[in-house]
Amino acid sequence: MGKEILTGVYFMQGDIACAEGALAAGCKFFGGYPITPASEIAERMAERLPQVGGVYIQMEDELASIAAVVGSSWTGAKSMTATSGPGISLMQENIGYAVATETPCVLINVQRGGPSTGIPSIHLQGDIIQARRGSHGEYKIIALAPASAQEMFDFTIDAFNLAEKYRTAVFVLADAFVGHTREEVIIPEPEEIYRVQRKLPEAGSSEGKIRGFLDEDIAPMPIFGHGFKTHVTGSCHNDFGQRNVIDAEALDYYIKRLNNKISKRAHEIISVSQDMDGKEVALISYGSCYRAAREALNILEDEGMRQVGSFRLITVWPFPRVQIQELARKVKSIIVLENNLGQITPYVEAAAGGQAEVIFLPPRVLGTLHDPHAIVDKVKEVIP
Amino acid sequence: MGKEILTGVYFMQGDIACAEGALAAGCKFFGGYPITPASEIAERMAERLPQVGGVYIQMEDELASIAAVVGSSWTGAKSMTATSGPGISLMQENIGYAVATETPCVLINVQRGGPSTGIPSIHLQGDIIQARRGSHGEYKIIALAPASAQEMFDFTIDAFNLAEKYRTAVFVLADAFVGHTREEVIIPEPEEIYRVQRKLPEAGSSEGKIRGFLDEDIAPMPIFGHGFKTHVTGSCHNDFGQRNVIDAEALDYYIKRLNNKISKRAHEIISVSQDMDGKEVALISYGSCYRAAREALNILEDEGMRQVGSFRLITVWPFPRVQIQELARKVKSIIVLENNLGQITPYVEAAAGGQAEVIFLPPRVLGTLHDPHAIVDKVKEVIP
Amino acid sequence: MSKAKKTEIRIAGFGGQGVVLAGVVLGRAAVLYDKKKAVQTQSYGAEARGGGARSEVIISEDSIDYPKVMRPDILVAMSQQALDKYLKDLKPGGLLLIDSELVKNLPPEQRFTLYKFPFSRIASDEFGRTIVANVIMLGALTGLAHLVSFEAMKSSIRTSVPKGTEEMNLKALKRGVDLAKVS
Amino acid sequence: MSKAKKTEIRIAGFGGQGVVLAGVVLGRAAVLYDKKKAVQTQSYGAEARGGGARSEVIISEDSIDYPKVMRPDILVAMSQQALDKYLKDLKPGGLLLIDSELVKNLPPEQRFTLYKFPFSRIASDEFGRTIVANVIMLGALTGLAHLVSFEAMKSSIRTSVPKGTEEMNLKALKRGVDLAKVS
Amino acid sequence: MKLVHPLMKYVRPGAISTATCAGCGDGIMAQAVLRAIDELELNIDDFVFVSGIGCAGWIPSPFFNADTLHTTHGRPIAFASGVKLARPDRKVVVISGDGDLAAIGGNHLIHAARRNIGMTVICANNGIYGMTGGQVAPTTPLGLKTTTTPYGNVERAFDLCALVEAAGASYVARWTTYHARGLTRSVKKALTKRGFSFIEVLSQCPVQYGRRTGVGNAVAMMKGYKENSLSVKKAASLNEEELKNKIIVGELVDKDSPELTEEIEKVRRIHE
Amino acid sequence: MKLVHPLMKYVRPGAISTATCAGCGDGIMAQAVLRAIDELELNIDDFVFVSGIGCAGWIPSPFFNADTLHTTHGRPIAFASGVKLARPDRKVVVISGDGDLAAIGGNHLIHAARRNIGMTVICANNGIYGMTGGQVAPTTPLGLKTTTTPYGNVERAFDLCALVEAAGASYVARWTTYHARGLTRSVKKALTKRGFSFIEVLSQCPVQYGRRTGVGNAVAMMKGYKENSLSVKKAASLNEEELKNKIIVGELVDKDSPELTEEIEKVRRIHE
Amino acid sequence: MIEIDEDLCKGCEICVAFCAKDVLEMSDKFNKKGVHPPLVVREEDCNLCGNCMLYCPDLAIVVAEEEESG
Amino acid sequence: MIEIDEDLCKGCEICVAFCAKDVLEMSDKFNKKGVHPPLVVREEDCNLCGNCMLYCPDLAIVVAEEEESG
Ligand SMILES: Cc1ncc(C[n+]2csc(CCOP(=O)(O)OP(=O)(O)O)c2C)c(N)n1
Ligand SMILES: Cc1ncc(C[n+]2csc(CCOP(=O)(O)OP(=O)(O)O)c2C)c(N)n1
Ligand code: SF4
Ligand code: SF4
Ligand code: SF4
Ligand code: SF4
Ligand code: SF4
Ligand code: SF4
Ligand SMILES: [Mg+2]
Ligand SMILES: [Mg+2]
Repeated sequence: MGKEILTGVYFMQGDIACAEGALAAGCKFFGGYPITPASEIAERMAERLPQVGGVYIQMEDELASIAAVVGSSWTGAKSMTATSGPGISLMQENIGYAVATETPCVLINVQRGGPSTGIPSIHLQGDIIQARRGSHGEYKIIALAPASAQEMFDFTIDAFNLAEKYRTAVFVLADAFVGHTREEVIIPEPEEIYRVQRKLPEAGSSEGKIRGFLDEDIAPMPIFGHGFKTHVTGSCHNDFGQRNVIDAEALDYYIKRLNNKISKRAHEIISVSQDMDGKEVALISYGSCYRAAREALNILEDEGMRQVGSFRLITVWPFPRVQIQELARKVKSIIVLENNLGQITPYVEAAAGGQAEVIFLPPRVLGTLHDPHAIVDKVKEVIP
Repeated sequence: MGKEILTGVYFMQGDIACAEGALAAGCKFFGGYPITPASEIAERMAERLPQVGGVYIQMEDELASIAAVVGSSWTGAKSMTATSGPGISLMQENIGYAVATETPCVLINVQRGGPSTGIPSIHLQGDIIQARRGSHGEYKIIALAPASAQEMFDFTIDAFNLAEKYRTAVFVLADAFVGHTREEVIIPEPEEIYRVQRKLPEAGSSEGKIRGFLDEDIAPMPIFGHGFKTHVTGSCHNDFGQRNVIDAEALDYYIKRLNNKISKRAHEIISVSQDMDGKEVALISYGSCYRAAREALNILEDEGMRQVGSFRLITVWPFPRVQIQELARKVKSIIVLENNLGQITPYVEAAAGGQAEVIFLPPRVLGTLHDPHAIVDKVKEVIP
Repeated sequence: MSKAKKTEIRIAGFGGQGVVLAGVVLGRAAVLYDKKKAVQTQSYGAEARGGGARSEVIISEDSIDYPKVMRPDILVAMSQQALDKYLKDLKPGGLLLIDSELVKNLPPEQRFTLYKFPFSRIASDEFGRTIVANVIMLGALTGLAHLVSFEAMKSSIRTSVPKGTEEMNLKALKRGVDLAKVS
Repeated sequence: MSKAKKTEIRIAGFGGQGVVLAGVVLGRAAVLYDKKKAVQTQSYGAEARGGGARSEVIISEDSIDYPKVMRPDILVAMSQQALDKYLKDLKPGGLLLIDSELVKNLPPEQRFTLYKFPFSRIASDEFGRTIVANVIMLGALTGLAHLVSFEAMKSSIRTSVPKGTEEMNLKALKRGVDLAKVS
Repeated sequence: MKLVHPLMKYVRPGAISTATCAGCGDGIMAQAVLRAIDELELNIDDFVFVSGIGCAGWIPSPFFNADTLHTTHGRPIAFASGVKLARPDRKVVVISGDGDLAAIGGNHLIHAARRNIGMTVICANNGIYGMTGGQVAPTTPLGLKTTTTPYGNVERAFDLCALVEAAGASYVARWTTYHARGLTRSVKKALTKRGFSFIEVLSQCPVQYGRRTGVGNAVAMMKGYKENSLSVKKAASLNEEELKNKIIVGELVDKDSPELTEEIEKVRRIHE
Repeated sequence: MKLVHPLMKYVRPGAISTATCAGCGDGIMAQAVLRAIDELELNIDDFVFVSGIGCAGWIPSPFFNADTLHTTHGRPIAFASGVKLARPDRKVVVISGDGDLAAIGGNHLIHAARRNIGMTVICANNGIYGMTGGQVAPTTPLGLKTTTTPYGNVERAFDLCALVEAAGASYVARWTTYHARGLTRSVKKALTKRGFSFIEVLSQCPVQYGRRTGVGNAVAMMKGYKENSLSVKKAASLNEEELKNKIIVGELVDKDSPELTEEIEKVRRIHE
Repeated sequence: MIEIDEDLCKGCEICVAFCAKDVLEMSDKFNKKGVHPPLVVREEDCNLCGNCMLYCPDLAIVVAEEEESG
Repeated sequence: MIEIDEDLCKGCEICVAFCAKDVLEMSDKFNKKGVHPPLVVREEDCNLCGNCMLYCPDLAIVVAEEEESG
């Protein structure tokens, strides 16, 4: 035991850093199924979890993986799975279940080229909206988008903390590029790592009376094995987990509470990084695209064009609508960089509401990083 | 044989009308799995398909159902499945496969209350974005939203025609309300029913040379059993079905062609119905909400308020962005009616681009039809 | 232009009492045999057994835009629970029809026209099958409210009930109509 | 502010030749033992066997924003196919290192500095294992380009190769360094 | 004097009235499970009951006043695996329907048996999809007319016990609701068995099976179970023809092999 | 004189060079299937080959110059069912890996066997996930160190043939690539058998299994198959202890029962 | 003794059918659920075998040895 | 006669190992794939058993009866 955190400097693949981040966050359960480009996370967890007293299991498929993750989380374990788009597609039903039952868990999606089997080893940001709304019904999730191996470590820890704090499923939207790239990763000392632990009800809380579900103040979680006689269900239920599968009023309450839990706290969950003071043009990016945005800004700076800044979504979901509304009031143009055909762009447009021009810019070849020079060229079209 | 079309007047549930529409369109294969509130479609197909020389199969689950549907479509059969949100969630991976392999098929989603198991018998428009982007990767689909039992019949025929014409998966986004409501349904004479049949390559076309895939002009489909020696794959492939799972350029081509196939024809696919001439306020609605919009307009008309019109999305996807852009230029306000927490509203806002005020109005209680008076009240807030 | 007058009917009771079928029979009678317009909807714990069930019908001369019953003109309560739950929605002056065998506590206020008959008891005692209570009720409703013609109702029943039970059900319908006459 | 000069290296060949590992060893040497910054990326038909494989490394004194090689300063071609595919990207004046046993057709133009050694042949004949060709190549590269120190390379190899094969690989590295000296 | 049902103490307050139809066999099964726990004098707080979607999924949920996990359709065993792996000290019991466990959930069933993970799976086999209205199940007899086989079922039914045995289960038994006492005995055995145990229970669905298909009401169905069943012992002496359409009841498998979570624990010990 | 390989005529032009690693058993399997078709003098245009994702999924796709459907991971049997149901006159052959057919795809496998749908399923069992880099499979031997069982596999492997038999298959056989001739014979039998037929083929993965786990190269692995296998006949006379770690090769099941699409056709006839 | 909780009863008649001693009969009154519950009509014949309790799907029947009062 | 298509060969050595007559040997040249293909070194010993052809995973070997030419 005791090798939870491997303090030091490493030359590490993003996937491996992600696994190490999970362990640093206190993850004790991994249920997964191999898939390119996420298998390395599973492999690392298979090696490391037994060293720290945790459990690794390779399930028969992805549906079972997320199910096992949710089951284990109900025993109190910090739990995760890691897969790529096809696996996420298979998990959709049980992702909805995790959200509906307010089960803390972390889902790593190392995105690859699709639709369908597509190209496994090529990165695409193809699953951004899927993360938000791939399961049926009306619900909300949290998603973070790392841009480097170091962030694979850092954001995975953040994801666990958010999951525990808000009792919900949290996505890390990585991609094949971030997952497979090897870079320097610095792992801090154990005491420097901030960890959140879910609230539990007081021991001996009387059965059936624990407000353990659908509580906007994020109820303590009546995990199994403590005599709480918990009733967990993905059917419509009330604050006490009691099922009601008849009344629209009950459904309305069930949906709105689950959604409000996140949306009312959006301000504290949302994380963006920006250097937009006094700028005219914003480069909005997330995940690996941010690397290209940065390089483009380096070039622009070299050329003395300082009117351009970066607005990066660290949390893609909840969507920073208010922040972009503000941004749109300040700038002339917003260039949205995505390695897809424009998934968050309509949401940016909706937030901008016509206050600023919104331009979508994909890489010339989907599945590659943007050529920084192409970004620079687009900026120059905007600021002639 | 021969009872494909039951011409006449019926008092029919929407689900049954949907099944009859499928048969009228020439559907010969149904693969499904029971689920409330869609089971009646399966049950009707089980009874009717053998009567018309078709095949009904209840598969072991929804994953298998859509797989069987795609498999059968490759033999040339018009094929469909019908399910509700949880089933659609399970089908996500293979929906992507259907799109990637350009397989004509019709997917009926009789939406119910979710997330998760939620309330099976209550209608919600919870799966609207899921239909568009529930599978991983970058792709496009077509989706129609019926508002009555009659339209369950009519739109199902349209869905088959679109599927055959564009070689893709087409959704019918019904809901528990439309599916379970019984109303008058008029089934026309066989010769009045317009049916599209997929193009096939010329017999004897030489192997491997048929541009059968990813062709923007919607290639003929080299179905099985005709000696075409077809190679179908959901991996990245070129116009001839040949796999390439290495090059980003190939992925770029694969994705863009599939997407362009739909987006370049958006004008001919998109269907909206509107009476917005000279109006100031638009009620945007789709599916069962349209019924409430109509009633609200009746009331407003009675009250002499003729500045309000209806803009209804018959096809929700492709999204009528251009049409809404135009609308926004003409009206002061747009009220978007959805039985959810606002799924297409951001897309409406994005299209409106600040030209008109966009107001989202859910029913007071999710899972119910809007109270027409609540719509009227909202209109009166907008036009004081 | 606003539509012609619609009548909104809500029939409520236990699951298993056939209240959904009752609504269907009524709607079908209106549409197929009386050439009116009708919409029938329902609510029940679809993936549950027992519990409450509710069936609603709107009948109109004109096409029906809004298909949902909001304030019924007629409420049929086949259980105490149904009455307790839905009475408040009944339009003032509306018609309230109850199964007096199963509904014992009637509310005091009299802002509606009340009819009560022991449908279940009659079904159980005279027909030996509690399940026909719903058809007896439909008979009474036909007699009282004249939403659809008796002929239409007969035809609708004939095409709605399981094969072999047509005669019994028509008898039950008649029995209900007679109840209404007496009252 | 723009960043310090970066060196971009592309190593390409068949799957199974260990070109990915070669890139990793190089990157690790730079980061862990020479305290530089490095990013290593790769491309291969991940769910395929055989076919082409490619590994890319950027080495820099400064942190690396853009992690992708666009125009390599150095191209290592371990197969004919690799050379044919990637030569066009090589920076004018760049360094081209090839396995002369496997790459027979060299392009005529000489806008780069070419080094060629029979890595595979040496690996096969002298080490009895074709697979060490990549390490011999790394030795040659270290000797020719001085991207990382020989010591760093040795440490990196020691921690990267399968247990039990360290000595053979260090020998192979040395053999490669010697090749470079001779040239 | 008002008598109190001895099993009522295990029932969740507020869930006393079961959610099943009149005469549904699931209520008899619920009691058999509770009775086994009662007779073994186990603490119900040491259990986690996991179920899927379907009428049978409501046997423990919310009825049993214990930790209960009511999951998605077909996945209870997968969820239960997560519970057991993370808390091997819990008694994990899956109770669900034939459709749930053997149609959509068949893969999890065979893999759990293969792994020999320490849990008990109790399958309420009513030969139909009860909750969704009487559609054919992979356990429906040949020829039966269901809502999705209006011309008679043409698919063979699974022999679930044989399947689970072939997949590797340590304990396998079959009973019917008519055999409520034998069932109780088997549940007791299963709950104390190391490894994966499976009990198939033929349980009448008088509404979607009995009424719809004309087979009869609850009483008729239970009488059918009585008449058509044979003990394992008796069956051993009969030939295939004689066994046709018979229900073989009793213990079918009882053997010992390493249990998954114990094996995982051994690996973990290496690192302590 | 340049000799032409007699099976080359069945190979898709442009796909002649197989996409497998050196020494992969999948190439031997591909040939055995083509040879069976050749020897039976069947027309390859009457076939539809369906495969999933994995190295073995590439055996027919795009290699066989015929109608081929390369599907999603785990689902080929479900897709193939749609093909067969809609075109019962086609010879439908599924060729895929152990992970594909028995891990993620296990449910479709047992249900297809239960239905006795007329198709042949050939499983390339290399005991590992080859394509994704050597992770444990439900067919991996106990104790083996794979990339996801670095301390040795603690999960028992499926006996796939026993499982499929219990599910109801009409024909079941097991071979290894060493037994390429027996395999060819069985493929011929399966292709002409009414109902669901299943052939398990132990096929060496020298890269992700042999090399990574230290078991050896392709030659060593095939020699292992040779040394550790026993015919069904020989095995019948040995006890459990003697059979431990042995591979029993040959035909395990060959029986007759109604085939699904024929039964469906009968129902359809009623309406003609 | 034997006790029936009428309002838990759903009227399935299983108890009546499986009582070997014919102790029970369905009553003709309606309970709160709108169904007819059983009645103990020949308690003297009851041998306390417990079958009715074992089989009642709704825990509506309790059978117990008579306890000495006092 | 026996013929090897060197460029299809991936160098797995199966043919060499399973030839009971020791007819084949691996060569030391590299083919287009960068591996060593086998060579027919003792054709006279070949009994045309066909094993090498049966086992070659890459259809690189053809064995055939010598046809009478003319
Ligand atoms: C993914 C999904 N598919 C389908 C359903 C609908 N559904 C609910 S229960 C059920 C079958 C129930 O059958 P069984 O498991 O045998 O339980 P029973 O009701 O017969 O006890 C189905 C198909 C669902 N809830 N989720
Ligand atoms: C839904 C999904 N999950 C996971 C994968 C990744 N994947 C591709 S092949 C494979 C396993 C292959 O194993 P097997 O079926 O045994 O084939 P082999 O490569 O060993 O021949 C996996 C897990 C995928 N493509 N799709
Ligand atoms: S439908 Fe059948 S299984 Fe479900 S509760 Fe009713 S009787 Fe029981
Ligand atoms: S990884 Fe294994 S199974 Fe896959 S092609 Fe290579 S040797 Fe064959
Ligand atoms: S205890 Fe036995 S004898 Fe007494 S009423 Fe019950 S079943 Fe009859
Ligand atoms: S068995 Fe129970 S529910 Fe059924 S009639 Fe008897 S008391 Fe009522
Ligand atoms: S045909 Fe037989 S003897 Fe001749 S080379 Fe091949 S394996 Fe050897
Ligand atoms: S068996 Fe085939 S691939 Fe292998 S060495 Fe011989 S010729 Fe080459
Ligand atoms: Mg069932
Ligand atoms: Mg495998």
